[in-house]
Amino acid sequence: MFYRLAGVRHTSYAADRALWPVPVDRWQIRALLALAVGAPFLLPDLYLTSYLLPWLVWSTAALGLNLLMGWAGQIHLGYAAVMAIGAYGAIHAVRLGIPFELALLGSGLLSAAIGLVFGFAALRVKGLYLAISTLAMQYLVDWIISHVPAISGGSQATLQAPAFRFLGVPVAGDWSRYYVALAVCVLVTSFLLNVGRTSFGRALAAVREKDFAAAVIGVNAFYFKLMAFWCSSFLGGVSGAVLAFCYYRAVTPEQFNLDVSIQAVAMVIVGGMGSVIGSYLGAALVLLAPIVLNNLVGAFARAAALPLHQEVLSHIPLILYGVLIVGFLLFEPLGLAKVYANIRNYFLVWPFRHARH
Amino acid sequence: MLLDTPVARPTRAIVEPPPAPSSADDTLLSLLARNAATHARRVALRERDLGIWHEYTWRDYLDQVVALAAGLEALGFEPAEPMLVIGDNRARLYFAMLAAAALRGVPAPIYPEVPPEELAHFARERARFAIAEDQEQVDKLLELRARTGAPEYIIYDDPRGLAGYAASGLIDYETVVARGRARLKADPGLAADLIARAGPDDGAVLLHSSGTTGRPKGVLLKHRRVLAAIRNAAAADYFREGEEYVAYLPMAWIGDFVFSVGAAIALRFVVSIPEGQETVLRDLREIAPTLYFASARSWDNLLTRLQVGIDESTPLKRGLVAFFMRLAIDIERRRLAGERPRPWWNVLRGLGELVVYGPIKDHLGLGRAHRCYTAGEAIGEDTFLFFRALGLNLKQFYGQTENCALTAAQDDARVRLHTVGRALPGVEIRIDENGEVLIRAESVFDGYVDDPDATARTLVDGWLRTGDAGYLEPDGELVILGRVGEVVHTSAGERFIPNYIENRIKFSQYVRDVAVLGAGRPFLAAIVCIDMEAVGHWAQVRGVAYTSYADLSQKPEVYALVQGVLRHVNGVLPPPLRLRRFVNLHKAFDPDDGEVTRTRKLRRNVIEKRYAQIIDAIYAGASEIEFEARITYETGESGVLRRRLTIMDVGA
Amino acid sequence: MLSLNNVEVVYDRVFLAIKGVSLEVPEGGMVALLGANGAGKSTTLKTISGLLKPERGEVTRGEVWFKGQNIAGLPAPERVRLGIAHVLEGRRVFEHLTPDENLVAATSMHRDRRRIGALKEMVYDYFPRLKERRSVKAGYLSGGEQQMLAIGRALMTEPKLLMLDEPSLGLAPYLVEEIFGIIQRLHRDGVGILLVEQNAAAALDVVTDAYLIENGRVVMSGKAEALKQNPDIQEFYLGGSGKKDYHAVKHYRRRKRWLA
Amino acid sequence: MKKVLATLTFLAAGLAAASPGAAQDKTIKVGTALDFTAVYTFLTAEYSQGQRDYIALLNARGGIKGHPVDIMVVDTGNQPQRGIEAYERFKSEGAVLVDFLSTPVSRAVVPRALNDGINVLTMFHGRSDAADGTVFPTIFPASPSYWAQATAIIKYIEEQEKGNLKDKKIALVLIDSPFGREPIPVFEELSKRLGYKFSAFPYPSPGNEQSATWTQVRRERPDWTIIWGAGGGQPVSVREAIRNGIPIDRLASVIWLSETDMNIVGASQTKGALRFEGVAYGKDVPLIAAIEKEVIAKGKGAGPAERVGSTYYNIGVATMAVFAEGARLALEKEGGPLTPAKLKRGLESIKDYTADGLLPPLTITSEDHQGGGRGRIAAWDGAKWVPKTDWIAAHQDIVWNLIRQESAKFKNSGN
Repeated sequence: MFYRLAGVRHTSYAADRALWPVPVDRWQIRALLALAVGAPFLLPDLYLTSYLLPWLVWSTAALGLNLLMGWAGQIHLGYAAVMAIGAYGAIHAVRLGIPFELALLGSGLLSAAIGLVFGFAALRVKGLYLAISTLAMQYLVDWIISHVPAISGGSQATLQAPAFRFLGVPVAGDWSRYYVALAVCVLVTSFLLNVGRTSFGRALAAVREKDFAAAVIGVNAFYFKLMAFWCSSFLGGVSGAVLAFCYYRAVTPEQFNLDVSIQAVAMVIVGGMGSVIGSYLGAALVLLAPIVLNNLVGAFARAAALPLHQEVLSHIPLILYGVLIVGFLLFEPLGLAKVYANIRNYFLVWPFRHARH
Repeated sequence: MLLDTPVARPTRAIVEPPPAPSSADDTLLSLLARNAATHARRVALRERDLGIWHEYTWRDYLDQVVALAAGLEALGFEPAEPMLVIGDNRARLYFAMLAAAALRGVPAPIYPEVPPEELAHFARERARFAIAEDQEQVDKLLELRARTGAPEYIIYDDPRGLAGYAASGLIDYETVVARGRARLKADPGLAADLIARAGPDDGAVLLHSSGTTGRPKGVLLKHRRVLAAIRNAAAADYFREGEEYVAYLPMAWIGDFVFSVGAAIALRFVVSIPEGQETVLRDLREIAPTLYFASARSWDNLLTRLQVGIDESTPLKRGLVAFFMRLAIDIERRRLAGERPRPWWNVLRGLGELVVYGPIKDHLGLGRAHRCYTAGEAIGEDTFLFFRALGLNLKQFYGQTENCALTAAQDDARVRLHTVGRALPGVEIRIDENGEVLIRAESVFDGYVDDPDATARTLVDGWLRTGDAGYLEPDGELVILGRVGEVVHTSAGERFIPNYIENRIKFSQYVRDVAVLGAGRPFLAAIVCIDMEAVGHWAQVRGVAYTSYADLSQKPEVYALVQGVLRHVNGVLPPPLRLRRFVNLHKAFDPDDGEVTRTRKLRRNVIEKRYAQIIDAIYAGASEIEFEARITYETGESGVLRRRLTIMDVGA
Repeated sequence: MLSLNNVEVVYDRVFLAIKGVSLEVPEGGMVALLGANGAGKSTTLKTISGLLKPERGEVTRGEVWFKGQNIAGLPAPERVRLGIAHVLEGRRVFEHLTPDENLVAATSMHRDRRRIGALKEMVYDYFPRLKERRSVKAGYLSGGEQQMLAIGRALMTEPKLLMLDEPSLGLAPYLVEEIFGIIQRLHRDGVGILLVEQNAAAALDVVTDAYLIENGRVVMSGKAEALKQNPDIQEFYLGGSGKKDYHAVKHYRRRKRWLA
Repeated sequence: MKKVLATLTFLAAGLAAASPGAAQDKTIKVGTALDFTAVYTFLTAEYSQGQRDYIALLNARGGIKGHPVDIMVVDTGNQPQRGIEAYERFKSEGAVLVDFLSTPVSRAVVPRALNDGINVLTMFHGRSDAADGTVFPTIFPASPSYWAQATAIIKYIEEQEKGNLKDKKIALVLIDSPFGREPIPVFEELSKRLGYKFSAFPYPSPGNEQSATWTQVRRERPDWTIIWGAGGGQPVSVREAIRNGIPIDRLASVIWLSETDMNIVGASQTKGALRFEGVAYGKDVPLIAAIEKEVIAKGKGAGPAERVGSTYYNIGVATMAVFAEGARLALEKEGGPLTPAKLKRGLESIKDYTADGLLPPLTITSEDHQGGGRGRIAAWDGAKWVPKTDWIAAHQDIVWNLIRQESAKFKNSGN
């Protein structure tokens, strides 16, 4: 209904490979960007700081993990550890007086380096074995962080994020933190949107589909798997740093434990492997659904004056959350991105049923 | 930077004072040169190749034409010489037409599907030069040369498969252009000379009238004629400057020449050429033309496709489409009946535009089509109303090759189903005592090539005898009834025009083609070719299993369906002219079999001869017939198929 | 025995794969389904064997009748029990099992050991080559042997209708001959055969009837003999009228007319 | 399509329902975002019930100086991001005090709370160094820190050993987490001062499996064994201690050992086990008796009546009692409406407050947010906890050294 394709044509192959050849998609992106930039003016601080901001940061993180899982087809159960390395790395770096921008890059590189070491070890194995190897990384990093006071910040195991400046502007209020997170998110998103269009992205896809088939078309599977680990870890580190600086403002080991790794994996799977928009949707569902459901059930219980104990009331959202995730995956095993694609297709072929090609 | 994806944006019609399209001294070449001078960098032609639209500006256009002309001249091309142009629409074929015209020669486009032996009819002018699209056409021309000795030079566009050919005179387009460029470089005055050489009274194109009965006749149209026709049409606001147009109609058809070359140059259209015939519909959507022209037949097919598609759709979408289309058709019907627009029409139409009309038009690629035309034969009421209801300003016009296709046209204020509009400015229309439509205009041609008898019969006292029967309504609107020569009598002496009845039958989406029989016979009968898509879908919905076209056509359910269609038509016919019997043919009529012309007009003599067995059986009262069908394949081979066909009474 | 009535299959909710496909395999008949790549042949077979679901396909219209029962709603294993066996394209043998184990794996519905033994012997009787290599890992078998194993595995379910998807794909001509010979033998032994083939020449030599499918629609059907004579089939599927000069391959834009 | 629309409406409704309403009357708002569903489940239900019952009592008695109190309760599942969301929501609702009863969540919220000036009550959890009111102006542990608990336990042992700990072996069996490791410096420091031999035995989190650790403990043959864990690990520790022949009356625990844990292991088997107690146990406390009479008996209780008087219930009551006392003092001194800043000053003027015998005398100043660090040692008698000592505080010099050391680190690290 909304999609108008007439008049969309290309006079070069470069144009043919445009990200959004469909005008409606372009408008949608513009509108979303405008909304994102205008959000601080439009949203109460509550929603900005405790919904939108963490959503953006987690979407960034999910994109990084999705690069590895969705694009390159490798599982990673220790992604929170990667983020932790970035978070701690960046905080220590800024405390040492390194500018935030460099610290951000540095934290990414640190995560990438450590991630790569594990990648090396892990990539001799595949599938479930890889899952276990990455799990080991999670445990190891967790252990090191909580047992080395120099990293974790002493017996209280909390490290404050120091004050910092971004591109010369002091980042102090909710707004400025939000914009930093948005900027990183937009950058990472553009990177991932374009990955599929580069030879790197195509090599990853080949490796994902069948690594030995990739080898016979000249794609060095091992190298690209490592590259995927490297890139993904870099993005994980950066998003971990942003999470620490812009959202938590203080890091503790619990913020990056195994649960969080599982959540990140859930974001990717529920969102849709190899999908940019899926990473956003997955992050939204996994991160925000418990909160929204909690408030919803609470409000409902209050309104209906349900004679339920708080303990029971607290568990209902969890049950609903579980049902929601299982429901979505049953309804569409390819994730929310596919749900979105289905809706888009529904309107793309409107008022017909089938695509005619 | 992310957002600013470099996708071609719609070329906007530039608002400028409407230019005088041309003057009496102009030629297509002088106008082309004018465009290249005033709008050098504006896109003139777009050609889709391997998925990408390659663009030619007006300067490129002129540059190609001039270089090719210079090259052709170097090969020995002489004034007044015909040049065969054979193939699907391609930019270089258009360039070649203009290059030939620049050398005061006559480009003669030919339908690309013409089989080799038929080619000889078209090529009796013994052209020494030909340009061919691809290997297939080159092979045909070589075969023609083996038979007749001409053409001497065959220039080809697409070199695929031609590398190993050793035939003399077979030249790559590029080579000719390169030779031309070398000449142009050596002689700085040559370009201007080539542009100025042709005069208004030189031939612009040599076309062949469709010829439902005999051989096609050569129609030579001069620059003066073509440009006059376009001036007339532009004066009636029929074309505007800078339209987006898709050149997909056969180049050998007058419609294509007038739109894609004549009007395109005179009024600076952007002409887009689809990748191939298979991709026309998709390419059309990529272009989204502002001016669209299709035969009544195509509009019918389009409607059938849409209806099948909507039928297959989900209930919600189907329901919405049904609701809004019914509404729009109702509004359109009232509007055509002269009712004053009501405010709520606009509200509902606005909503419908968003939900139904807009998306459908978008799918068709007609979202921006401000001018939609049909001509050639009567359009069905359902089809006409449907597309007008969608919001397409679909209008009919009337014309013939001999008058550069532009004789009469409907204007916005007087759109009616049964008329073809009023005479264009500069065109006089008269109905003679026999009811034949006569035309006088500057755009009328000067005579058939090498056929003084036919010319004498057609051009009488400065009037063109069209051969169409019709009348003028009091307000000057022209109504066409059929071909004068097509009025026939049953053995009982009942007078009828088969074409008129056929058109009524073809208004049904289930009927693709039909031949009405009855001349010299006791009653009327019909040979029906079903529409595979519409009937196939109809069968599918009803659970009627079928495999092929032949199988489907002989299903009793399908017979019943066709019977219903014929009974409906019988309802509006006087009793003696009602159809009594019919047969569903196992195949569709095909130009390759000679049953219809390339423009899909019935060739009755061929049908009567080929299906004599069936026709005899119909009139002998048989209820089925074992029929041996001869089929000609495009390779020229032929085969025989044995078929058992049912013959059925239409009944009441 | 089997009849498809106006089947329409849509993939992923929007992509129409086949439309209005009707075909029939009579009791003990031998029918071929011909067509180019992507014409919808495999989709048709999957519709019959019930394998559309994993590929996000869905039968949106039409019926599939097998032995007087509409099986459109049945899950794949049910259909195997009714006697429909589908030999997938690309063989898909269990590579890490031996041929013996492969065959036994297909007998989950039998509990009777002796019966299994007899069936196995029957398969080895059809394919003596397999018997020789019965305890080698199937992954190490040659392409032809794997194809035989795939067919043999299908036979273990005692099918009444055996559907073969491109059995000649990638096999040497003498192997194609051997496999087609076995298919013919199976047919003589009373198994109904529905054969999907691109190798029209080989297929039309063994079957009695054939359907030609193009763009998801059946465009031609009839006796194999008649189809073999059809110039369109000859041109597009039988490689022209016998002799082919590859130096003179024409780049013509072909219009197919499918007159039958 | 319909499904998607339904989902969207659902989500929209969720956001709308959750949007803050602005209520600016005399009502004092307190936000408690607790972990009902993940790690702290062993105490949250009772704790929250105690808090709400006490607020009910307050409101039944006409509120704090005529100001009714509204306590908001929400689940965080121990997830920092949900805690932050709850915190921001409480903030927008105008809460003057928040409580998270979760160390990770409290830690995540502390920087925000310090920034916003909203009071965070972290009784018996959270950062120990927050006792330094100069560095953490709005964080109120208002209870003996883990360091203070360690000193109190050692003090008790010292008394039992007649003041001589020379060559005594004291073992600490701890969960291997920052919480478990937190008291180690205190024990080490005291071992230098008192001469006992100290050794630490960590077991892996979450503590369902400790047998390997306890085998080592048995080999060490400690005179006293201190267990430092929480939740599910605690009964496991007690059971392992018994199995490994550790004398039960020489086994002492950090505050997180409740009657439930004892019943799990076996009420009579565990007779004699010791624990640190920061809040009085049982229904005999006057304040708890008052709640029973004025709230529970009238059917206004927030949960099952049998929980009243339990360890964690009483802790819950204690938290709100401290808050109420602070609020009362603030309103008395500065009048309404109560703002976070006023409440802070109110809390900092609490002096020798015992909540009718529920608490050790509590005195909070702007420097000392710990409140004196007093507690007592209680022993399990097979049916209830019996105090073995008076409210005591010991070696506060060591405690405050650590507090200052850590708070200085915090101060240097950020903002």
